[in-house]
Amino acid sequence: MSSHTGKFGEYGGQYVPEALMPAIEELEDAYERYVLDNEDGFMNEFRQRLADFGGRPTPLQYADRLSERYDTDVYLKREDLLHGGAHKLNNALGQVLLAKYMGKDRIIAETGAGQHGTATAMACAHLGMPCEVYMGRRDINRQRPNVFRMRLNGAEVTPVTVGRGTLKEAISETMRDWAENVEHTHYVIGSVVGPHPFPAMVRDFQRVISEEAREQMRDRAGCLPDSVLTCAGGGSNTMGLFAEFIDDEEVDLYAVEAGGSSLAVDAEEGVAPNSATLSTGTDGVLHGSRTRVLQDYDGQIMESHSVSAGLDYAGVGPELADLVDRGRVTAVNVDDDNALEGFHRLSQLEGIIPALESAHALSYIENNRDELGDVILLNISGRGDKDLETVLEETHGRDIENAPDIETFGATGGFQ
Amino acid sequence: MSSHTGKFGEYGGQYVPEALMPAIEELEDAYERYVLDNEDGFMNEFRQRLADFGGRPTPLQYADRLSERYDTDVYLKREDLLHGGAHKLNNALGQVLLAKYMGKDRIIAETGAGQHGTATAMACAHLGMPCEVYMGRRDINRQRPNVFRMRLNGAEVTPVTVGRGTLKEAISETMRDWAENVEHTHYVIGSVVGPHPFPAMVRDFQRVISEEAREQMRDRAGCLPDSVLTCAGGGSNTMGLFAEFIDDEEVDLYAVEAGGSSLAVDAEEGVAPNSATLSTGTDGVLHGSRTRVLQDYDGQIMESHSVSAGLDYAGVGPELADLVDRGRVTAVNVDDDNALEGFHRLSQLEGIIPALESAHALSYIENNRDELGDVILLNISGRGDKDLETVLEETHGRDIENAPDIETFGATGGFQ
Amino acid sequence: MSSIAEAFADGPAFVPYLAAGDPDYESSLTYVEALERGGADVIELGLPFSEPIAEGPTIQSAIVRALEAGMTPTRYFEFVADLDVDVPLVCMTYYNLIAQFGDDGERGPEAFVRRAAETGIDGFVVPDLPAEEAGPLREACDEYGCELVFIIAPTTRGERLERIMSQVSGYVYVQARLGTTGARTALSDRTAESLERITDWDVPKAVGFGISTGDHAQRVIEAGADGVIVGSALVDIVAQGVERGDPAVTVADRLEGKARELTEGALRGMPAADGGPHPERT
Amino acid sequence: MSSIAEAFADGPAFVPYLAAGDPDYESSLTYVEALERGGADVIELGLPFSEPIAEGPTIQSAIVRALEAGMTPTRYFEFVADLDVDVPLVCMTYYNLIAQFGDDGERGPEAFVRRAAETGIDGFVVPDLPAEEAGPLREACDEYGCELVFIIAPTTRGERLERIMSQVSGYVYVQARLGTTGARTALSDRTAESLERITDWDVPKAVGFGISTGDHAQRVIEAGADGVIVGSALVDIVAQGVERGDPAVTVADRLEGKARELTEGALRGMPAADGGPHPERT
Ligand SMILES: Cc1ncc(COP(=O)(O)O)c(C=O)c1O
Ligand SMILES: Cc1ncc(COP(=O)(O)O)c(C=O)c1O
Repeated sequence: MSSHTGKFGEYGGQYVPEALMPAIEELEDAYERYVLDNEDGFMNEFRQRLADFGGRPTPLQYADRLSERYDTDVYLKREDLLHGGAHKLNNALGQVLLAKYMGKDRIIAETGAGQHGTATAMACAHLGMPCEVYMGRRDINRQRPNVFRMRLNGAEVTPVTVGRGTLKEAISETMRDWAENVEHTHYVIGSVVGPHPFPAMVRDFQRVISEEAREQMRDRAGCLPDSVLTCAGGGSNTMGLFAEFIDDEEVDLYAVEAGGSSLAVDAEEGVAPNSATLSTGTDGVLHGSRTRVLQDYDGQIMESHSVSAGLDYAGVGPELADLVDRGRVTAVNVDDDNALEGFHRLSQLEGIIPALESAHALSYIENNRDELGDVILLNISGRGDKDLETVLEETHGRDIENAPDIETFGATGGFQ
Repeated sequence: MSSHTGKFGEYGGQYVPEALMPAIEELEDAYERYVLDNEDGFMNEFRQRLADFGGRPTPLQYADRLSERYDTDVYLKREDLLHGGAHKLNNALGQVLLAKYMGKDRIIAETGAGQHGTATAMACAHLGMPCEVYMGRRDINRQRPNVFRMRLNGAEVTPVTVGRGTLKEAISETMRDWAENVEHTHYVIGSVVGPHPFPAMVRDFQRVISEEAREQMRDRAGCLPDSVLTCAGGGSNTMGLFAEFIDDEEVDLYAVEAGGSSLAVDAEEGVAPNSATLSTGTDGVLHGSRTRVLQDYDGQIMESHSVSAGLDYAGVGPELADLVDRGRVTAVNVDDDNALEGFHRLSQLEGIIPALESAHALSYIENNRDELGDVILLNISGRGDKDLETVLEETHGRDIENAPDIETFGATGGFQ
Repeated sequence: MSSIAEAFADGPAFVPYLAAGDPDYESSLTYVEALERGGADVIELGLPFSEPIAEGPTIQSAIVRALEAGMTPTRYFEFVADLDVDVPLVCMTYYNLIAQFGDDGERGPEAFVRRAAETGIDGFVVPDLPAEEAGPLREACDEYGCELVFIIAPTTRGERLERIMSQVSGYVYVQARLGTTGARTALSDRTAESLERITDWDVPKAVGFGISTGDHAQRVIEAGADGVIVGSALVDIVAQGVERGDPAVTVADRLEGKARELTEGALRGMPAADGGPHPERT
Repeated sequence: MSSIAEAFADGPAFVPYLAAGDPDYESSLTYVEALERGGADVIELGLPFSEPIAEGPTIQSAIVRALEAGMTPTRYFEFVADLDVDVPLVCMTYYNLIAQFGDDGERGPEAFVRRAAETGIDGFVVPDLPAEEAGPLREACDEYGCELVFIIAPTTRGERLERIMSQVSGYVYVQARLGTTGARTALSDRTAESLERITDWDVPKAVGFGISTGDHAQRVIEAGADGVIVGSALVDIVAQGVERGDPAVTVADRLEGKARELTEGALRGMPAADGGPHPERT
């Protein structure tokens, strides 16, 4: 797979309005010079800032109690400890720094759950760049703390009211802004999606996850893992975690998508009650690249669904789609109920409240322990503080095996 | 200063009910054996878990934009990146692990803002210990996300309804529980307060902050800082940050307390509109040790106040009180308004949303730049996610110079 | 000479855009027909896609209305067949609808173009399909005798210009300013500059993005364009009708009036026979 | 022989506790006096401190009521002076109030004990003052002829027991169970065991924590105690009165009745003259 052509098998490419093409070519050039060839020491500065500002390296933790439960060795890569609370900063910091090297003087970004938006706002504050974040009106209402964090970091947050008002509309809107202000503005896309060079570039900024994890596994376990698991929305933490293991043929790679409430798709209504693009999607063109997408028979993009806002996207990174087609990565999925169970399990057994996204991957082990071998590497892509409200609402009224009794979280009495 | 006697100058001691004395002696013994003498490799396990589970070392970050603003070199010690979001885990993990070594099978703790409670709940989940956290009813209502986090980690949260229902009442209540269940229960106190050996032991668990920071300063700046600043509530991050610098006579140490709304004290009403114990308090006995306290003329403990819940305490660690008396540490304070300004400033200039506690220390630089020398080390003791609601409320209606316009955070329109 | 080439042959062309099926199938038919009465030389007829990344808010909303009223690719072709207009039709849509189109067991550009050509479509504009990725669609167009219009932006230069020149047919859509579609009160002054870069191209140059009055149209033609493309200013009239609940005939009349204003503006901009801004075309 | 020693001299002593000023100054005076009528041999009179870490919820609430009604150390001494009782009084409070007490330009234990002794206090119990820190208070007590009572807990053993023995005077307060003050329905069976550890001490042994009925009192004395200390069971009556809005006389009558029940229970537990559980005291 050569990222230079912008194609991953059948996937990838640059399906964008002409107005953006020159900027994309400029970005391609900058990506090659600064990221791939480390011109002007770009990558050194990036690595240094990731360490000092971001808190890298993040630890690899042996999970005592999970290992005991599954009678296997479970190692957790702790991206939840990165500044901002998720792996998103790796990419945001890389792109904002790159924009600076390119002489751009304004940053725009889209955000769904708000994690990418907050990471971008943080990176912009850190590097002194003005920042505007597009966010669906509905997501704004669901994710107020993240909206507030972006505002605190000095970013503007612009509501997108078209359509359902979620991530897919926000991406479209950001592309429109970019088309208008392309000469001095850089668009920091939030995952390994979009037109080339984004999928390759975002992967390369996230690659640090597997560079560290592979080394840490060797140091700590003395071997490579039998299987490597993580969640996949757009797939940036996924590609970041897989990148350095791809050539280790003996290591099984699992991309865990959101099974939502059901894998069935209502093409009539244009609604997929899941975000399991790799399992249930078909080839299409979305947001600038050819990839797997959730679409109806005509090619209209469907509304996806997941209890976890960060996985709730109708597309997926083209490289990941190709790796699945080629059989190198196994695409699996975990539904909302099981994700919530995974969330509560990690919180109680290990004292780590994971992002709902990450909880999907964790939960996959619970029901598929046997196929995963003796040494498992699991990425905790983010922390769950952003999800407290959602978990409270979604746990209530479901029969989640190991949830604490949160009905007593009401206005009176104790919380026994 | 010899911590072995439990006295720091005039301060310290063990003013507790007789029922607790045997437990305290047992703890003294365990502290000496495991912590000071590393028996059974206790400290090695502690350090290892702090690294893998906690994310240590935390970075030392050169703050470009603050340094520029103040025309000086400002380095930030990033305790906000520790698991849980504050330095509190250093202590909680140490004590819960110690309790395990001591054969205790139950953990209790008090919490005010909820940071120590969440840190303890996390450590307990991690180490498989049952945990009960006492928290004032009023604090429970102010800090719901932290309450929920504790519950998610499997801890019980017990409301304390006596008095004003804040930290001081919660500490008293936890002492009562301890007095009843002392034989098998360990009380994880949340700061360098309480009867000996707590002040010395908590300091030693927090000492890792300055061990790292001193080394990192040498590596990064090639010198020791001219001044070292951090906030002081009970003083645990303070003592942790100062510990290794105390013998460096050329390094000035500043403990920044909460000036609240005024330094004046209404002894008549028994209310101090601040928590500046070191500046405005007098010698007294509170929660098991002799120290500086906010009290009225008769010796009744006053209600303290600060915009930051974690600094809102009427006492302070005895060792810190002694260091101030001896002139080794300078006690200063920053009021609510300036703390809010510091909060917004760091958020906007560096992309770090600090805890309101930490914002106090930051703000001290703003108005006292000249006395601080050319190289400043500042501890960011925690992240501000827990404070979003408070900041929103408290910023509203005040004239905070650099706050984003958060009135538009309402239900409609954008957030420009 | 293709029908589109003919449309540009004598005098400046007026090329209006509407989204098919906005706000409903029946009204939309009458609206498109009104454009012809108003003087349209070519009509760009939008096939609505759920993620119209090149459109501004006006056309986005039109697309949402059309989709909600049940427009699909299949209905679109029925719509084209039902239309009673004589001017050439250009289908404006996004690539995913073309790539997914299924007909007679086949999928993709060829199936799409075949069906479109059969139904009476003369050309295509696909804003998210750059020249680099246009191979399959270009081939299908050649096979079925359709034109493939490309857009050039103010930022398009050098190699990219040449790549587009080698692929474009029918006309070149000159984007008057950066950004997305949308009516403006002031006209971009980048138009003349953009046109200069392509004076030697042998396809007609139609300028779009932000043109909303007869006066704009005149100035665009004076600047050297062979045609004016107008979308949002017309869609605005449709939107206004929906908002006020006006009967379709009223809206159609307004569209016809606006079209006439634009046609006439364009004509005013035409160079005198003794030469003028378009010396090469006398 | 001190007045406290005398109180324990003939037969088992009943030692009730109330917080001074609960729920208000005047009522509280009548309540304390009612205890004497009910048979109190010594009265422990609480001086309320804002952080009563050794008290359970019942006494905590009493302290809050008294503080809110304006009780202070100075008012406390007025209260003691106003009291019309003949039995010895023991001041129960926390160390900070003693350390901060100011009188005649002096501060601390000596000033406090001097004033207390002048006013009619015979001894002190300070639950947060362990023997290790008691030096200054012990000296002041010696100087002014007051007793310093210490508490021993079920967990107190070895060296600690000896340290306390060397400092205690008046009586030793034997804590019947772990935890804080509070009435219980069941009595701890650790009492006998606790008493055994200190049979050779030459001060009377009074057992407290959780005693709420005459029956409890009897059994405590049977187990070898020289006195019973009862607090929460009496404070409960005050609290109930506040809650129901009962007149002070009614509450005082109830307190007197409860005191009598406890006094009589204690008497019933006294060993017969022919020896029994208290051979050393026949
Ligand atoms: C914590 C976390 N994990 C995973 C994701 C999914 O993104 P990706 O698949 O690009 O890693 C998100 C997106 O917001 C996230 O916040
Ligand atoms: C982030 C943070 N900093 C500082 C403090 C104050 O505690 P201490 O003075 O013990 O460090 C707290 C207490 O909750 C806190 O949460």
